[in-house]
Amino acid sequence: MRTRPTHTALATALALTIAATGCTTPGPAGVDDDTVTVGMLHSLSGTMAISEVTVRDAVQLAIDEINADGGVLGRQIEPVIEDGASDEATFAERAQKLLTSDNAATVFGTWTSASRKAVLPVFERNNGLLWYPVQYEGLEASDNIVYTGATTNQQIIPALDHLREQGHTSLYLVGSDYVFPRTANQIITAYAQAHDMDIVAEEYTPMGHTEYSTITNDIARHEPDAVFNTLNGDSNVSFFQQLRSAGVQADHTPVLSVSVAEEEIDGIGADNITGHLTAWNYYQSTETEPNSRFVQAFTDTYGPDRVTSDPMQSAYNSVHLWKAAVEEADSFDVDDVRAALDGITIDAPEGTISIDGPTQHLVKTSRVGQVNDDGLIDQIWSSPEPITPDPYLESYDWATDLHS
Amino acid sequence: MTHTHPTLTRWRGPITFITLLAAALLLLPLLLEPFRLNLLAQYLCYSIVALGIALAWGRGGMLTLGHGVYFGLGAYAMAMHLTLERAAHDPLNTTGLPQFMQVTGATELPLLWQPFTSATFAITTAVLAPAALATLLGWSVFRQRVKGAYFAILNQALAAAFVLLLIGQQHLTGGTNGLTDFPTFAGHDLYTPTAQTTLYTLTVLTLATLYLAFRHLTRSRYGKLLTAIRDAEDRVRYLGHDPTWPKTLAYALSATAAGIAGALFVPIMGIISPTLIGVIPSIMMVLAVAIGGRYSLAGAATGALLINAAQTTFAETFSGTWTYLQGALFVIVIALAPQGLAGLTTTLKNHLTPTPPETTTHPQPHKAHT
Amino acid sequence: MEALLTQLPTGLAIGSVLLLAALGLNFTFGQMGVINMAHGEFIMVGAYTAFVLHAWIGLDPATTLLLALPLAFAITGTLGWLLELGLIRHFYGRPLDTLLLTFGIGMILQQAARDLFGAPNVDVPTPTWLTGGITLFDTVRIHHSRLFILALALTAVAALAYYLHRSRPGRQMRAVIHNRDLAATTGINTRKIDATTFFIGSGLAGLAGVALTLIGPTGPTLGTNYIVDAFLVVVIGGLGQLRGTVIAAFALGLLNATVEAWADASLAKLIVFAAIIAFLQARPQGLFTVKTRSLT
Amino acid sequence: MSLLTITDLTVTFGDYTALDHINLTLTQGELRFLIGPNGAGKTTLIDTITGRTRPTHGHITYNNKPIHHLPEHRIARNGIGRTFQTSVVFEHLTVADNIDLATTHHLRPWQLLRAPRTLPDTVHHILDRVGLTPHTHHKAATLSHGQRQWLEIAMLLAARPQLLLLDEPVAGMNTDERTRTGQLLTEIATDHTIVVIEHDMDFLRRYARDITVLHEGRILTHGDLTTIQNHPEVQQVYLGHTPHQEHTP
Repeated sequence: MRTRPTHTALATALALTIAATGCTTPGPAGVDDDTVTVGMLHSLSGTMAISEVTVRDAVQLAIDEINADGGVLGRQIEPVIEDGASDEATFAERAQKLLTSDNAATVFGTWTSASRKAVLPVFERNNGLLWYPVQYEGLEASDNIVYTGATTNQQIIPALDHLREQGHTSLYLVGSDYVFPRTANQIITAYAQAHDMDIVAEEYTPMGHTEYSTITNDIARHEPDAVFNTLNGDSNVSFFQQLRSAGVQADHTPVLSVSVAEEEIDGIGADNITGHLTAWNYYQSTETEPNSRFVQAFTDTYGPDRVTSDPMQSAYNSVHLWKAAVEEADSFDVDDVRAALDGITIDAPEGTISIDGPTQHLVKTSRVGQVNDDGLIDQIWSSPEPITPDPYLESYDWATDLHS
Repeated sequence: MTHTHPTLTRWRGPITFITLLAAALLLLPLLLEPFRLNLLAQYLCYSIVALGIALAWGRGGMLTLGHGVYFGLGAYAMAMHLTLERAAHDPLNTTGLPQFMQVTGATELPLLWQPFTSATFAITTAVLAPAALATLLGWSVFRQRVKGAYFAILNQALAAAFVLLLIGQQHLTGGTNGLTDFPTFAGHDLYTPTAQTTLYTLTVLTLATLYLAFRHLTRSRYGKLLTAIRDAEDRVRYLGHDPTWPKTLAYALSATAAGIAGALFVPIMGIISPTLIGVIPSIMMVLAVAIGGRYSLAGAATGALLINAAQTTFAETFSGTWTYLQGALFVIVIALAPQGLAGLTTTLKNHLTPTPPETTTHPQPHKAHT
Repeated sequence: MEALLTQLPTGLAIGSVLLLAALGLNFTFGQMGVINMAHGEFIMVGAYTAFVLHAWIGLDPATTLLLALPLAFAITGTLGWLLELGLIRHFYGRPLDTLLLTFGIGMILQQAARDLFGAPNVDVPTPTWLTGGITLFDTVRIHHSRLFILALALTAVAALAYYLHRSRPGRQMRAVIHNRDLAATTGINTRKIDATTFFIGSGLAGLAGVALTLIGPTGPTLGTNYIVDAFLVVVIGGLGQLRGTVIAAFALGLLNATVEAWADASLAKLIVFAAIIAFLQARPQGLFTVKTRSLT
Repeated sequence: MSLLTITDLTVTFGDYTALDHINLTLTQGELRFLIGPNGAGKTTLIDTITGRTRPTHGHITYNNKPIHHLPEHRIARNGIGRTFQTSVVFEHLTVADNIDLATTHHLRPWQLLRAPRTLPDTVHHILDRVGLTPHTHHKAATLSHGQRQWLEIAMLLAARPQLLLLDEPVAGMNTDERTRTGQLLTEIATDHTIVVIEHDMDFLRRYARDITVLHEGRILTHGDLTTIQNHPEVQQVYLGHTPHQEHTP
């Protein structure tokens, strides 16, 4: 006969768990006379930690600056840092905690579309306010999110305009197999049809894929005018290394990437990507006075080896935009802050940006850059003026099929 | 144990069980705030998965490194229904299509999705789809006597392939974003405290029912046969038993438990996505069972509860250290306490109250299954 | 047909990477029935060996590559040897437990890499003489780095075959694979053989790691990218069979490349998985097996 | 009447021929001993009869039906049981459960799913017969070596086979245990057909009437002990290799 598992001992373990789960009492009120609690929700562990930790650093820098400057409405910002652990369920769970247990006045964070989609219902249900710092696939406008990165008409479409101006009429599309590249390529295809451009091929690879011989050989064979690259993360390293081995030269067939920023270049190897293009709204080399201060402050705080990138800068702006909106509303209440969002304008590292109230996206300038030998990106083109966000591409005739 | 205090021993198990169940059902909802109760319900979903893994691995010797797949099947079936319900009741949604499909340009509901408008169909699928897939895979590989490490690797490859499929079939599955935002079920708001308590209660009852069912199984002749197959599969054949169906059954039941857990997880958590069910989450499910005690159903369930609670508690404060700790836990538990917590508690008890040796023989670290 | 021809070098390229990654894995698996889940992390250690030589010691790319190969072999070999000595030795006959055990070790190694080198990918430059490629019949292009990896993989196979069939310890090793107990009774020190096997098997992971820096990202999760596929090669190739591993690696590589030519890479992986399940229906023990008479 | 007929049976492993054109007939109620030096093919023969090894050539009929293509469990269900050189019992099950398991192969899956309240009488009866009643509820892991061998035989009996194939049942046993095993064998032989592989000369002398000698995969000769011992080829095979073969296993 088997010994009965000792239920009593297991029950003790169970009780301990429950104690651990339940020990937290309802959190402190989010705002008191001296402090205001905000949430920081990034992946500090797991696969996305690489990217998201840099964004957290930027948010922290902005908070420190504001606190040193007297805080917001006379209150010091007290961040509660949570780890989304590169896992959507954890993101949702942590968001719930920030909003209900910590009563965070606002939350800065998330990176992937998946994590944003995961926390979105939590923010809508609890009427929270999330500041999302990354360029994304558009087709979204929640009252509970402020999108401080670019939407498609501020990154992809200007990049296509630029390629067209340069006389590139045949494009090869390569992307990781997930929402952003698929949506981006739908837009690119529609754009190409409307502008007499030729899509040579549209290839997708699984996330984290490292085997690009087939695709790079295919590119070498087809010799398109340009490659539009929406690959994500590690895959870029393999892609650019193998592209170089396939003999594809940047001056002959430039690759325009929308997910490669200063942070990633070191891992790819500057000599593998030199001369290729990127599309963002900000580069470390962007020449504005606020940017010199930002880069200076960032390297002073985190070390001279660190670089700044578009998502970091957007996250940094988020905190300053929130402060401006709170001061405009003279309240920390989410509804009051939301009402004050429209037209909030600051001088950011990327230039002057302002919030477009109806979409809660930013009006911002689009820039195409070229990777240089030092692993930084030089701006080679920028949109003549800041572009009004249009997440559903309603102002583009050729895009009518994309939004139903 | 029957030698000393037959009555006492006979009833100690049931009494503890009923006490725990009553405490879980009556006391905890009063003590815990809704957010915490919701967390607890999530962990208990993983306890249900753990029961299944303990049956397949602990009893049947089939190390399943791909249970995320079955959890995912259950979860996606449920999530598809909830997504459709939301689309149907959203006044701003004129097409009745899930939001992610509008993004990918669909104009009508794909065939695969149509039956999921029915809650009954969704729930049935959540239970039967994992069972069917596991039966198919199990039968085809067990019949060919693929076992041990080979089986474990195939499971892992299945998890990897399943995630690729979900991500690749973005127009059907929502891709990496998964499915999210489920405000109602059958017209009831899922986020009222009452709904949260109901979901929690349902989870506890499911866990209790499956525990009793699996416990009965392990004590039946079938359970003995399964243990025999685990320890010496070839020997069993010469007694006239075909090991294929007992193994397939255990594997399929184990998958079903995971599917049910997935279906419960979705309304509780409000999201399902590929990252929750891939290779690493699948291994973590096994880790929880190893820590709780693979040979003990109660131990495995407790292990899952503890590991997930610990994840929440520790991961946020020391994320790097937590990874080291998880790795170390694997090594320590497998190396020093292969019977997990349940084994430790038994050992502890035996030290306190000496019992005749033959009644305390727990499975030793058993021999090769290959 | 043209597509197939084009994909042939790609298939060989994928196959040689798989072969390198799976070679050591199969070696330890066949020898001792040990599934070493930390093998992927050993590959990662090999890759970081090259990084350290380049970035910390400051060697030029070519010297880095040539020096990193033997050094990585020695380092990961020693790691494997220590792992065998300290842990795995006590778990023979419990393959599933060693699988989980080594997974735990892998997690620890991965986090250690993250703490030591940081989470982002690092750059290990490719020597200039490996960056280009050769063009055959217009459309078929073979990268130098791929040729290098193919040559490295085949050299490793040849060296291993020579060692197993011509050297005394190698022959003892084969004897142990065929029948451990019998080998022990004929006076072979199986303990010592086990340790040597693990040293060589893990050392091969180091070689693979260095080679992979030529074509992919170098980061803490480098090993996990390859490990599932490498395991599949082992499953198909059969237990402890050098030729099985070679054939399986190139077969999988070619299959992947061919399917990729008409479907996308995601679908290719799925089809390959289905093909493996189907294959196991016909050959459940893999391509080649060693017949043994033991019961359990 | 013949129970088992082996015709022209050949088994090869690669280049190695384990069984070389074996012809053998067993009649109902026979107690046949199988001897031969290491590598003679004794265990391979049993393996082939029970489906563990597939014949390269030739066939095996049992009750006039061919069985060499059947899977192991089907052959077992037809009434052929076997033990192994190193005994394999289910250590984590009780002695009673080990035996019970052997009686249940004819049950349908759903019948197995019910938890039995009491042990069937047959189990008690068999336990009595092999003398393991005091250990009924002990884990098999706690048994001594000899007791394990008896448990294996008990499991065989529980499956109600017609033909029993025992691979070195007394190896490693002390004198008392051998005697008990011998008695048990003789007793079982009254209502079963039995094939025993055994090396132990003393044991053979006491219990063996019919002996078949295998050598290098072929049947060398057949007869009673005296005939065998005086057979020149047998002497050559045994004495030629080890003069004191009688006591080597």
